[in-house]
Amino acid sequence: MTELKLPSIDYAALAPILIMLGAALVGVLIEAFVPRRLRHAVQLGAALLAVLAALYFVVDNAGERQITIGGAIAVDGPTLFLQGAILVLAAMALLLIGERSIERGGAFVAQAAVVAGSEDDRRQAEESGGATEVYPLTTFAIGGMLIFVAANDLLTMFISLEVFSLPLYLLCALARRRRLLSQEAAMKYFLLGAYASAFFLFGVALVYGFTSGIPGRTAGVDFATIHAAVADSPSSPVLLYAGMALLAIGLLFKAAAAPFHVWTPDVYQGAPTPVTAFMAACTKVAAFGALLRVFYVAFSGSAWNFTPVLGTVAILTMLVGAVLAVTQTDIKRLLAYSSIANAGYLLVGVLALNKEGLSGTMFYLVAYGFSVLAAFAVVTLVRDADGEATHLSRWAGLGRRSPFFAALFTFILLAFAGIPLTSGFTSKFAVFGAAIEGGQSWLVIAGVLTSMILAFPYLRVVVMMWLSEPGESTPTVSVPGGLTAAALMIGVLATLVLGVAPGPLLDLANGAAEFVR
Amino acid sequence: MSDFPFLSVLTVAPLVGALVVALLPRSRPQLAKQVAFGWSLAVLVLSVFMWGAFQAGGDRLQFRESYSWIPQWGVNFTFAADGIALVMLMLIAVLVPLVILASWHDAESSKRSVPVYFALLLILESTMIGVFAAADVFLFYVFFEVMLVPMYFLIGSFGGHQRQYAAVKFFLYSLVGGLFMLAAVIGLWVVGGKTFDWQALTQIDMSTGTERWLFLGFFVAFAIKAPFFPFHTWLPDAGGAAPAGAAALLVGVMDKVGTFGILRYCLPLFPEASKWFAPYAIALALIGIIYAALLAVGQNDLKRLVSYTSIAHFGFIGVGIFAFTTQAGTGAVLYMLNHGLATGLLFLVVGMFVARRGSALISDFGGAGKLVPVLAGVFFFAGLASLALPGTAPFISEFLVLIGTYTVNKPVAVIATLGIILAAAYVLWMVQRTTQGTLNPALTQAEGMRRDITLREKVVVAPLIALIVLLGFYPKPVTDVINPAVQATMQDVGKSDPAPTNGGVQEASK
Amino acid sequence: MNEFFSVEPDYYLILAAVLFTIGAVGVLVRRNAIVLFMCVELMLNAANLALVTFSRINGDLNGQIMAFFVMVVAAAEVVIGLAIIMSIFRTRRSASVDDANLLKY
Amino acid sequence: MEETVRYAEATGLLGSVWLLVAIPLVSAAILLLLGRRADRWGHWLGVASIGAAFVLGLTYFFQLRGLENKSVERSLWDFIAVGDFKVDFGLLFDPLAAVFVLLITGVGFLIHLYAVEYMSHDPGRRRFFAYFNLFVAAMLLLVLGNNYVMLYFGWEGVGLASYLLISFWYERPTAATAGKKAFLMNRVGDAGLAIGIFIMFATLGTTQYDEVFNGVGGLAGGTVLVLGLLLLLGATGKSGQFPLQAWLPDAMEGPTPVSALIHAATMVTAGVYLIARSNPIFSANETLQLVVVSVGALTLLLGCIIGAAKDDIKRVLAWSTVSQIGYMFLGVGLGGGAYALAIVHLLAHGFFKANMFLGAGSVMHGMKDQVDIRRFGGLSKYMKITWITFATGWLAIIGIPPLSGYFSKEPIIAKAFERDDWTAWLFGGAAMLGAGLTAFYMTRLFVLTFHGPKRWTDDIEHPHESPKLMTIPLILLAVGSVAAGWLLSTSVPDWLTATAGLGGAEEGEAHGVLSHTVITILSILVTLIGAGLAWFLFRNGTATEPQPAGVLVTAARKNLYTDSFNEAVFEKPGIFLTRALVYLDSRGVDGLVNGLAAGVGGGSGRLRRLQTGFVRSYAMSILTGALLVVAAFLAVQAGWLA
Repeated sequence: MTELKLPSIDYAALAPILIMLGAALVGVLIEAFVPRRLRHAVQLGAALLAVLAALYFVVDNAGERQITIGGAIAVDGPTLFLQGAILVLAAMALLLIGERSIERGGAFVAQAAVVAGSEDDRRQAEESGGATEVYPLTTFAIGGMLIFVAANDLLTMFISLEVFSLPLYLLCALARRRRLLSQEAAMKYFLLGAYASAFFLFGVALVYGFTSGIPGRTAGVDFATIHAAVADSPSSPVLLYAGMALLAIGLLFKAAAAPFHVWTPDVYQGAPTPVTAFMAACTKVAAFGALLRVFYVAFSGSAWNFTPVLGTVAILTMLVGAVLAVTQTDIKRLLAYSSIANAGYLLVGVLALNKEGLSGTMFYLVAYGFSVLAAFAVVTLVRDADGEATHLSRWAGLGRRSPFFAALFTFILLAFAGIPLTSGFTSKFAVFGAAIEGGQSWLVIAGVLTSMILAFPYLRVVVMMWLSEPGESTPTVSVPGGLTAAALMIGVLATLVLGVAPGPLLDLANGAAEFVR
Repeated sequence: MSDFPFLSVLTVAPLVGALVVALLPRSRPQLAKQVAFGWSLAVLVLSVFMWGAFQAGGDRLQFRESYSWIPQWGVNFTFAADGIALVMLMLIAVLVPLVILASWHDAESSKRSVPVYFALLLILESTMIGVFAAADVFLFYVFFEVMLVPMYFLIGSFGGHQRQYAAVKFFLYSLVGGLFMLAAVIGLWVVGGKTFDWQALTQIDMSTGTERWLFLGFFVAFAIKAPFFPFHTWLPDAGGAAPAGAAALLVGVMDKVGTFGILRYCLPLFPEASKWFAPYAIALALIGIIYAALLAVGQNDLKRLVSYTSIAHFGFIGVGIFAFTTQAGTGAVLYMLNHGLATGLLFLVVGMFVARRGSALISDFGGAGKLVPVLAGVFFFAGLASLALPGTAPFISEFLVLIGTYTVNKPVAVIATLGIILAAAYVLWMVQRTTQGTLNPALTQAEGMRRDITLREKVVVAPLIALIVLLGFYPKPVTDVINPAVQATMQDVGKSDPAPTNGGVQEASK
Repeated sequence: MNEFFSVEPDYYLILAAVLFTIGAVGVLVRRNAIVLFMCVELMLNAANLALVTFSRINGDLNGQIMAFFVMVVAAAEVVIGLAIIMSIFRTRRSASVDDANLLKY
Repeated sequence: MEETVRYAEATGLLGSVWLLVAIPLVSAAILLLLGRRADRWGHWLGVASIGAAFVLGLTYFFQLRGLENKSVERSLWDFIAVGDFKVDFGLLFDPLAAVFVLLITGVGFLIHLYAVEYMSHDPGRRRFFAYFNLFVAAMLLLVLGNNYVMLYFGWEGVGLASYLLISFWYERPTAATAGKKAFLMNRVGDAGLAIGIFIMFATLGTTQYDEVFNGVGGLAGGTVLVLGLLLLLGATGKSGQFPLQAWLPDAMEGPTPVSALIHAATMVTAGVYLIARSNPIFSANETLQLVVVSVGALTLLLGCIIGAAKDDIKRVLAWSTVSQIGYMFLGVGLGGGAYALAIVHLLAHGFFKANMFLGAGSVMHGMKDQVDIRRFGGLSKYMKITWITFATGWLAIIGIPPLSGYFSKEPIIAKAFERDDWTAWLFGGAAMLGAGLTAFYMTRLFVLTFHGPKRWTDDIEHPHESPKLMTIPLILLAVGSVAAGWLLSTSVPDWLTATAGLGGAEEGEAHGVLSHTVITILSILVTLIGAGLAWFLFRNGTATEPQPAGVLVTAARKNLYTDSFNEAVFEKPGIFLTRALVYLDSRGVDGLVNGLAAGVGGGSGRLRRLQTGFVRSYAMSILTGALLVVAAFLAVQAGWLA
């Protein structure tokens, strides 16, 4: 035993993470000490403030390249880029979460413990202000995501996975209306999420076993060790590949890739819409951030082995997402399948396994996050007496009733369909270009073919909104409060700007596209 | 004057106009129409100046402008026009004001926003100009796709029977083609060393396999757009459902993007593959000529019928392009222009009939010439132009295509010539069932049929008729512009015209 | 690697694998949400066992440290999981996961 | 290459030869564009423009006579110039063209004049004259063009005018259908002509007459044959020759002046013009000539036989036209000096047939538009002028000396016998037989119309002679019918020898299988027998209802089943094919597209069901996926995959 060496800690590099986690703790304290009527404002303010502060430090850290806190956290280009992306998208999601003017009390249940469907429940749905616990939960989740994309060893990755997953499970259960669905979503998400993370963890164990016996190194689960082990470990490669597969399963689950996507439609539909938006945008960034790091840094030595498998998964994902989206009748489910298909496109970018693939995937994540947040923002606005009207048939003729919002949503859908001058096009271009360059033309062709299928459901919504006559039951579009309006406009503008002038963000992504090892 | 940034201004101007029109209050439809019409006229004037500034026989690509757009990907706003593009731009500039004028009352009947209709028309004009003016493959692709959006809404929101189905089909079908092209565009970009500049891309070398795949990607998109058999079934639906003005632009201009794309992109960028695929492309085109003509005979809907005739005409264009001779190529490009004028006219006149009768079914007409003789006369003239009667512009182009094809491929030319017989059949059969024969009693009941052609309608058809006749007798100004561009394209492909088999007569006798 | 341990640790690994499999299959075959959840816990513990075994094989402490972390995480997971399951149970008076079947297709 | 054909540049007055085309064209445009505003005076403008063209034509004709090289061309502008393909918008005024110009404008003027009165009660008279002028312009362009593309231009132009005029009364379904039929069948011929032009360009690199004629000698025999056959196809279409003859009788749906001018005197002879013009091509291949002769002989008999069985006065004349043009084809097919004979017959025919058509029009005018000769009879007393003028036409066509038909037709018959093998008997015999049949059916027509008992329908009381505006052209044409034959047959052949390519082909004294004198006597004899037979049979009129008849007559009444053939072989299968394709397109091609979409939709609907909502089945999916992924990884690692 040598003497205990304390690892060096660069607090500045960790500042965003620390701020978010700190803010979450502060949120818990606020929950305890601030009077009820002020809580909402204070919590929202604190959370937003924390996000902005964290964002400030992310920007401040630009150019940083180091591994700190004993090899647990890597602060490098991708980390900072993705952390920035998560923070910006999370800020928008917070705006949606904090909206209380569309529906009295916001989208969240006042007391999750009230039995769903009971008299109390009806009362809380009509009158009470929503629970403010959502803010600390959200900030915890954000903090977990920030660690997740920066994690430089598998243990940190596992823990941060849980740190951001557990609050999300809870958030899913907190819908004000249709609580049965909400709770069911939460349970499914939780059980399956835990199941998948168990796979992940077993994968960690196997990889750990694989790293033993490398000349000049001790066994461990940090990526540098794994990378070295892939190159020359004396252990059985079965451990490596089984471990790698199980790790991939855990991450692909979060990324909603087929066949690990099964939770997505149910959870997206059942969860409160702002939470769905948060998951669709930020979880995706976090999951792919981790995937990128694992496969680009730790396992890059065996790229030849995992690309065919993951490529098949990518194709399956695109296909499942696209084909199943065709017959969906609920807008949130439809967006869920769209999100699955997009996971497939992102995987294409990941599998390019080159610098362009890295930057393209990161670009795609940001662009998609903005669009999907805007899309769900519109979903929160289309309501009738029972809350959100998510069944597609109810959207008929929406374009006549509220042309402005219908136009915004149409624009978002065109972006999803990959029409040029939207970020949907530029981002697809980025990943497909990288994939062809990386020699993965087959994935691009699959991507193109599934895009054709996927265009149909989007177009069906457009047809519904514009070309169908409004029916008696066409819901109204609520006038959005300032928060939702802000989130929506930011999302739409970003979709447009990234479609018309993607240059600056591309530069940023290109500049960031190098992992520290 | 030639330093003036014609192409970018032409692209942007209608867009600005569209914004202006869209922002006009819904309650002032008249003003919206006037502004839109005036705006399109301004575009026309500018285009005429551009035509004047173009130096036939000068550089292949003129009016070149380039602005950086996405330097990370080597994407530039590069505009440039060769003779082919110039002719198509001119066609757009001429057609759009007339279509706006012809659609004066179209939007009102649909109970939808009038300013939006005209704004969409102007957006469409902008994107169509952009697609022809682009000299950057990425930019071209952008316009190629974005072009769908205004047309989708024109068909879907303002169309007739089955408009939803038609609009979705149009959009999806085109998008499918576009996505194939996207894959090829990306591939080309990677192969070509991360540049989208058209001129740079013509210089690159690639393996035979790559070239063929990329060619296919582009070709499928263009074949759907044009449309060639068997990718044509969207057109009768779209053409049948679209409002007449939009249909005129759809068939008259937008579909030309397909054939233009083949000339501008497939041939110069993938010359070897073009030659390799030429027999197949010609076969498709040839089938299209005969097949679509026969189908046109069997139609009972005027707009669908005209759509089918267009498919047949596109077959001629396709044959002309892939024959790889100067005559056939020039004929094909000229055909693109003339078909735009003739079929544009036909669609607009059909629209006038439909507006009067409230139906596009031929069986709802019959003997209409008795009620609206002048309109029927114009209809007949448009039909004549469509069947390429000498004295009308399409004759020249059809003749050039056939004669140019004959010199290199006799059977193809002979079979294609059968198409001119079928053309006479469908046009005359259409004219007979619509305007001739005993008067359909129901027709006299229709309010609109009591009015013959109005002054507004005369103003719409007169320029088209004049152009068709003028170019039918004196096509030289246009062929002189087209010819160098086509010759350059043929050089790209590495083909030259065959000498007369018993040549030397010309030298000997004159 | 030490000759003495060359066979024996493999038994632990096999045990871990068996436990993991039991857990994984248990999730499929049991209906009660609590039992399902216990199965997941079983999988986590199987992983722990594997970690500790590898740690022993490798002769370092990393695996054991990880096992501690996992235990903490598992505990946190229990809290969340039980909260969710409880709230559903209160409404439905049933802990069968098959009863929660509103979201589908 | 040896240059045998050379045209001089038109200078001086002849430089304005384009006016011939321009004047009627402008007049037509004015009449069409001014619309009803020109209703009151439009017809006079129409007549005047043709009159002016005739005067100009005469002037040019005399100018041309004074020139040494009797062929001048005038290039107006570059019509098409693409690569090596250069086409002049150019005109050629040579003896052949001049003859046609005079025929077209001269006879045309008279018929225009006649039409002023004939169409006076028709509300569409202005439109009629516009089309009529358009026709003249197109026809003049056809004969004046100096290259095949110009010829094609005019060729289709006259087709258009013909269509417009046949279906002039478009509200009648039969007229509309007849017009369409005419245009379509013409287009079949046009397609042949077009391909012929392609061959010229592909082989010789030009379509100019002089260059083609100079170069044709160097072409392979097969090429010349194909080229000639294609031109012949064009000619048969335009001239109503077998196998494209069916449209011409239907074309009688148009107003009678149209039948006279277009479907008798001028347009239908364009095929003859084409072959005469292209004689260097046709002379270059004997097989080709044989085909032309065969077509002519076959058609002339066909026309006679069917004409003899028809009861519609205009249709009889129409079939007669078919038959007479058969003679002309026979003539041009025989080649050599017979070219000129064919042209002479063409000109003479222009006079007498126009005369008879106008006469028929005059009869119809007086008989309330009755056309059935079984419903005429004894009209000689009521329409003296019409009767006499028609008689001159009748005698002329059957070839009674010294009327024009004798001078124009008899030499062709003689020429047919001049061939030096058994075909002389075949073609000469056919021509001779045709002469007899012609005499028969024309006499039948004449007798039934003007002599014998009255068989009028009840609503007719006093048939009246037509007004002067109609009779004057009749008289003038009658004079032509009488006198033209001798004049033309003595002057035109010499005149035509100056036509580039036509001259020099005249060989020395021919040795036929029969001497010329014998043929002359025989033909007159045959004519007299035919005419006498008809007079004898029909002197007492005929039944007013159709009578049962033998096989031949029934067949002849049904146009020898040629229409049935067309219907069975082209029309019905065409309609069937069209219907089948419409079905195929919507169910097959489009069905495939929609089926693909439906397939995706169906697959989606079925796959959706896998999302059962049971969390355990989701877990199952994850576990299965996990096993597969692990297995795949291991398989890849072991080298089993990829």
